[in-house]
Amino acid sequence: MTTMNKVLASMALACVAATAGTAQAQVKVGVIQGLSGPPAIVDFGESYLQGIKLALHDYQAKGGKTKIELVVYDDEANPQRAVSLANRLIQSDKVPVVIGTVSSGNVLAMSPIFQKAGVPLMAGPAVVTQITAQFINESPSYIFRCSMVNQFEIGALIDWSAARYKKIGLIHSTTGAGIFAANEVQEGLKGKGMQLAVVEAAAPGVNDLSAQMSKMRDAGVELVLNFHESYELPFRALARLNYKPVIAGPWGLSSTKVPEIVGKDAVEGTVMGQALDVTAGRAREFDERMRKEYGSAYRWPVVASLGYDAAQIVFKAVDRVGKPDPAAIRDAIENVDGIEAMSATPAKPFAKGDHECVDKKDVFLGVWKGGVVTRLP
Amino acid sequence: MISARGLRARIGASEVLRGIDVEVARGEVLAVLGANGAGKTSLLRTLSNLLTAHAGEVVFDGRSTRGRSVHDLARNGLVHVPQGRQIIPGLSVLDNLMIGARQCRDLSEDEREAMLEREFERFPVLRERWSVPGGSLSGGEQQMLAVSRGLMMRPRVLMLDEPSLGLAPQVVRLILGTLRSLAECGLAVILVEQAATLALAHCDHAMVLRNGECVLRGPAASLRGSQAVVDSYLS
Amino acid sequence: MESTIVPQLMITGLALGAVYALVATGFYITHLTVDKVNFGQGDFVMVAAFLMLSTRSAAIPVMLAIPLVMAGMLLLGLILERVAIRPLDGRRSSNVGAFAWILTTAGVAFIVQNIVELVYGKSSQYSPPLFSSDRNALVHVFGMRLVVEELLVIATAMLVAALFYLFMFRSRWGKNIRAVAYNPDAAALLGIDTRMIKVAVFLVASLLAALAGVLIGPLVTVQPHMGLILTIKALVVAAVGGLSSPIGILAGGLLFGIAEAGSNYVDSTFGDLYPLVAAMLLVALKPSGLFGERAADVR
Amino acid sequence: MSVDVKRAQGRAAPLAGYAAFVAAVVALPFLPVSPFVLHLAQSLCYTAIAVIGLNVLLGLSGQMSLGQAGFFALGAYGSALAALRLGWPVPVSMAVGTAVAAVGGAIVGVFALRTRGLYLAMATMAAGFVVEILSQRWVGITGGAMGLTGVPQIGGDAATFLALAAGLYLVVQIGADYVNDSFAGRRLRALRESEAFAASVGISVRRWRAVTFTGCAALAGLAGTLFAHQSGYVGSDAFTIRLSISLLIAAVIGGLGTRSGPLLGSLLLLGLVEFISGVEKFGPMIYGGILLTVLLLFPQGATGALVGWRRAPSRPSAPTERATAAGGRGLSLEGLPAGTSLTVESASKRYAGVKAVDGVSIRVAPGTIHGLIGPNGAGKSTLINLIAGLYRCDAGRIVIGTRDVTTLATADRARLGLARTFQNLQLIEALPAIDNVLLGMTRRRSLGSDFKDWLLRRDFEAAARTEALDILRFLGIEHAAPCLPRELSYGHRKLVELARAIAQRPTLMLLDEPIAGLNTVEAREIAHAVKQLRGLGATIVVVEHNMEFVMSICDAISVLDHGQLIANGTPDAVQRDERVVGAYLGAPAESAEVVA
Repeated sequence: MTTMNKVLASMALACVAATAGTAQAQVKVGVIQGLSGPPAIVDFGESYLQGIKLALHDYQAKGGKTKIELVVYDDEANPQRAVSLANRLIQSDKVPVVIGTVSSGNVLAMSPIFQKAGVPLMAGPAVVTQITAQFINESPSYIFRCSMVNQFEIGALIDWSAARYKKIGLIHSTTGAGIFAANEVQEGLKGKGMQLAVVEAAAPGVNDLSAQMSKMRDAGVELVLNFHESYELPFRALARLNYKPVIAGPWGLSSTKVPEIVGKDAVEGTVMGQALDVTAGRAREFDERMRKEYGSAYRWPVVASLGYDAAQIVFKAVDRVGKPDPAAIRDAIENVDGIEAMSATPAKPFAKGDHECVDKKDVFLGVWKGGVVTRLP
Repeated sequence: MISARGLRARIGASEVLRGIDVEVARGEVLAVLGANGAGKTSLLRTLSNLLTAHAGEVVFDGRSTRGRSVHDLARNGLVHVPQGRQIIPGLSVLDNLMIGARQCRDLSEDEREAMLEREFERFPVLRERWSVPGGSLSGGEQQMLAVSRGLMMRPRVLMLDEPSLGLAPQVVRLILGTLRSLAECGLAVILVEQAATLALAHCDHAMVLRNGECVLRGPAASLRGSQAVVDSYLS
Repeated sequence: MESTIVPQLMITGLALGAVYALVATGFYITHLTVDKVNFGQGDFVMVAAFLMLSTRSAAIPVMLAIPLVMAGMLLLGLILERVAIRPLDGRRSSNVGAFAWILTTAGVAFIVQNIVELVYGKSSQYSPPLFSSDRNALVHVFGMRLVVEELLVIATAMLVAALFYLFMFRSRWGKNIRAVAYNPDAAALLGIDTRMIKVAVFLVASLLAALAGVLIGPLVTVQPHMGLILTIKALVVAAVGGLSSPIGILAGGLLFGIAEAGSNYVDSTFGDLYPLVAAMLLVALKPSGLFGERAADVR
Repeated sequence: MSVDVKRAQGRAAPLAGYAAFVAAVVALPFLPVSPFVLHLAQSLCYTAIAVIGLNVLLGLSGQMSLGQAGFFALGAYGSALAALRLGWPVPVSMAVGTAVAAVGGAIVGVFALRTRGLYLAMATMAAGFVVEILSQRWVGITGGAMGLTGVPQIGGDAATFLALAAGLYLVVQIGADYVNDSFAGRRLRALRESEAFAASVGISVRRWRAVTFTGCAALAGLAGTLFAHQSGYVGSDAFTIRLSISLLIAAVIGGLGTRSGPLLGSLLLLGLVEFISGVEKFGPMIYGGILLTVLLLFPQGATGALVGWRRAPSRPSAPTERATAAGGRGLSLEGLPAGTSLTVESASKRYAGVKAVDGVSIRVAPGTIHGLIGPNGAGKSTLINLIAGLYRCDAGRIVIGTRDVTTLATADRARLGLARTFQNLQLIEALPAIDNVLLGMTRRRSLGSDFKDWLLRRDFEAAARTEALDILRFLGIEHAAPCLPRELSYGHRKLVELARAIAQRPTLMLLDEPIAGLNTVEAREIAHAVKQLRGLGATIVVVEHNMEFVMSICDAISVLDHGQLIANGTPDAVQRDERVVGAYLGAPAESAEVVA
């Protein structure tokens, strides 16, 4: 068993070295993101991380008195890894606060560990509704979220589409997020006394959706709700089917990848849930700085902006507490105020009963117009 | 044309050749005899470098064969027609015939045509069934095809490994009969055969192997019908 | 129910089936000769697709780009044979047994995939159509609205299968390959350089992967993780088609493509599962595949 | 000359190793180490269980599976659902999960039996893929990628779960070590060398392959159940082919076919995974690089590298001076049954279009040595394989003693008392000579008592080993007992194979070219041993080219030519028989004319 102890000793040593006492108070912030695996996950993870890193850059520029260091791990979109990394960050790296991750399943798997360990988790960019709801009644709840929330964006979409279209179709992926979203859409429409004309599903790694889209066309569907994380696939099939429905869906449709792959004119008029309006104020500067900083790798403005705000909130709370005390940081996060958010996050995002950065009122609908996503009038 | 001194070779851990000398000049037919398992096939495989001798030297056409590739030797005239003929069943008779010749790049197309014509005359059955897949020929026909295929590579040394295997005696006599005419036009021939009597009728010199060693050697005339040969097989 | 939709879906299915057939033919040629296949063949297709992407973004005309991509893939095939196949020659009973080549080729595939991720990034990329500048260039055939590339890839796969049949059964090289496949020692005695043939078959397999990579680009979004699923499906197609003739493999590929398109149309939730389970049942019942006969001459 | 008895003694339970492991597990929670290490230790335990399964499947029986993640998933879901939905207590739900994985293994095992090599790898990969798709899509049952939350965990804190996981691992490791050291391990390794060889020592190949495949799937399932109850969450994204490949990597870098391979391999894998999660940019490259390095440079894996340099190759000590001159070893070989007769009635077999054996009838009297000779291509090997059951007769009958075995499978004939050696010398390279001999013996002690001996290190397989040593001593090579085949001369390896055949206590022995490639001294040793066996009443059929050997020891000889029997009788008669001379030397009569 000696080899095992040697390995663990070397790892422990590495951590101790990292936190060698620098004069200034030193706090490590843990980050778990999906940085390898299918592109659908990696695009989210990398965009969110871009936002976090820019926020750290700005925090250091403003000269925060607590020195903050990021400890970033990749969970490979695998819940088993996420659980293991959560334990590693809390128990081995001893971080007082963690931001992460992409797959909603992973967040649901990690949250109980953070809640039990009393270490605040700023979830993001996971979207499934019950991430904060799961522990919101605990006092105190350690689970926060700075990301889009399915329930709000679907609610906004339902209100908009029910008012305009009679025949609505839905295409969703068979991943957890896809199936949960599909149920919420069907519930939402039932609430409006409407029924989906067609519901189609497809595997995450599929190459082509013409079969599913042809059924939409044959049923005369006017609006296609697209909850498949290969967001470009429905558009690719349209040309061939001589079919031009309006397409709407979650915030994923605002990724610059979609027009890049299917062309600007194909996405014209596509509506999506949105929490970032780049045409106005701070958001526009943020958009330009990100484009300058990351070039073509900057592919998801709204995800990056929420990553920025999540980090901004955490850094502000950590700076106020000044030492790696998880409970204090949790309270600081809950009561943080005066946030100059890039996304639609309000200045005082949280309250005892609301651990969501983006609330129902903050979510609006965006639309592709001339190659840019703007607020739907 | 080809000579070897003190050849020793091993397959896995068992020693199959224990110090063999071989000498064949142009125009000579040497018969290598011995019961099965005596090391005859291993000798041919060592001469053609399929098997690497761990002692001793092989000299072909004035040059040592050590380190030379099998296909290089084959293209330069050291032609070994293997045991069991190895006709490629899926290829037609013509393709089987031509496959060796096509590897010798210094042969022009009409030289190949001429040689093909010569082989068709030598074994007319090959002309009749030129388009048939090699796998469907009888044992004797396959042996003729194998010999012709070797001759198509314009050999300087031709080594035949048990052509008589599984053939009727008169077919074997037809094939062995051609050896004499081949030797006369300058070819050195090594005939490995278990059927001693038949082989001795068609060669100049002979040697008898037993357990990897040469136990008898001499001109064919002195060995024909000798009891020593029979004893080397059956005692 | 517009009548042309089902045939149109079948064409799309045929196109992807054609790609699987191209990849499976790569398995056929190396399995025939050295009883080994490149478990990273799907990743090689992905690399070719990305190489094609680079040539297009460097505005190199398609007709020049394709040979360049093929040259690059030949180099990759050479490296694969040298690193993952040749060292295992003659080591029959190593501890991992006779299947070490599965893991070494998978190892090379991991490395290649990582290099692509480092160079091109991890997200999916758009690969423009080969012969038309317009993104949605369509061809109207019998009332069906088809993408040029789909017809192209089906035609190419058929052409390759025919060429391959001629190559294997008519050309000098093909006959040499079949000689080595039958008996390497006998082939060497006929003056055939068996080492070169064993390398050549892997180069041919890489060429086929290059062809598949170039053609699949416009049909799907190209991303570094598309290789594995291609390998699995191509392996199934090779098993269904029977690893003994290129024509059988083409038929197996097209059949699998249609089955996949059809099952996606019927029940999209499990669309990709039915053809896979059906293929596995078939292989279990008839191990030599639909069209493969216990070809005596080949082995 | 003292034989290195301890080495020949064979192995027994490494109790010291187990004690050390238990001590480490008990001590770990009290060490000043972060709880994450406990979490890692838990993962190590159940990963090692799955890797042990793969080690037995691939390392011992040589069956490649690329779908272990599928069985891992079946175990995890089986247990999680039983506990969550049916409310069964966790130990019961874990048993259910393991059973579900075993059933899955049996089903895929049926595929595995019909396919070989590439197709087997492909079938298991496809099976793993199907399970992955189902677990992702049946959201109603499995919760898909969102997964099942709130799966009841075992015991309150990490230490209790670690104790359970470590306990289960220890039980599995002990079981695997027992399999490795016992008759089962020998049979699996025989299966790996070649199926014909395994059948010839009485192993029913299909049953053993199916049982191994199912057992290893169950182990993967058991690991899955532990995984499910570790964090109380089961999500389908965890059971992709990446898990199957990781388990393979762990098995390979640990050292396939070794005892400590799985634990060491799993430890290295977990360390690697934790390291890579920090440098995810180069993850696949590191995995690929390690795979290539281990496979090409360290085929023995880490265990091989660690153990390799310590285990000096055991040079056989000076061979005993055989009392050849003094008329044999004077050792009786008790337990060798009396030889029976062999009757072959007009057997024929068409093989690759040629009538390899054509209506051959032979009668071998009990307790005699019967030679079978003939020129190349005469059909000798085909006839031996017909008698041994490798090929089925197209026509005719084969009767051993009074039993008609014509339609019996090879393994059944072996169990009836037919032992054979092979032309190309089949021995298990990975096991010492004495274990190769033990392979021939049927297990006489009950499984339970055999295991007890092994565990309590009380002269495990002592009786069998002494008998094996007797046989080796009888053949004069007891010094070779502890040596691996590759460390022995070719002659001694032939003797070890003969010893294995004797160990099968045969009533009929088929020796296929016993002295091919031997020098005269070694040939004389074999001849002497065979004559001794006849002296003890054995019936022996010998196929051999070396005439000196055949003529000197055979009581009767049958000569085959072109698949037909052309002569039958005593050595002298056969030697002078015209047709035999003609067959060997070519038709003497009409070829008298000399083409000079």
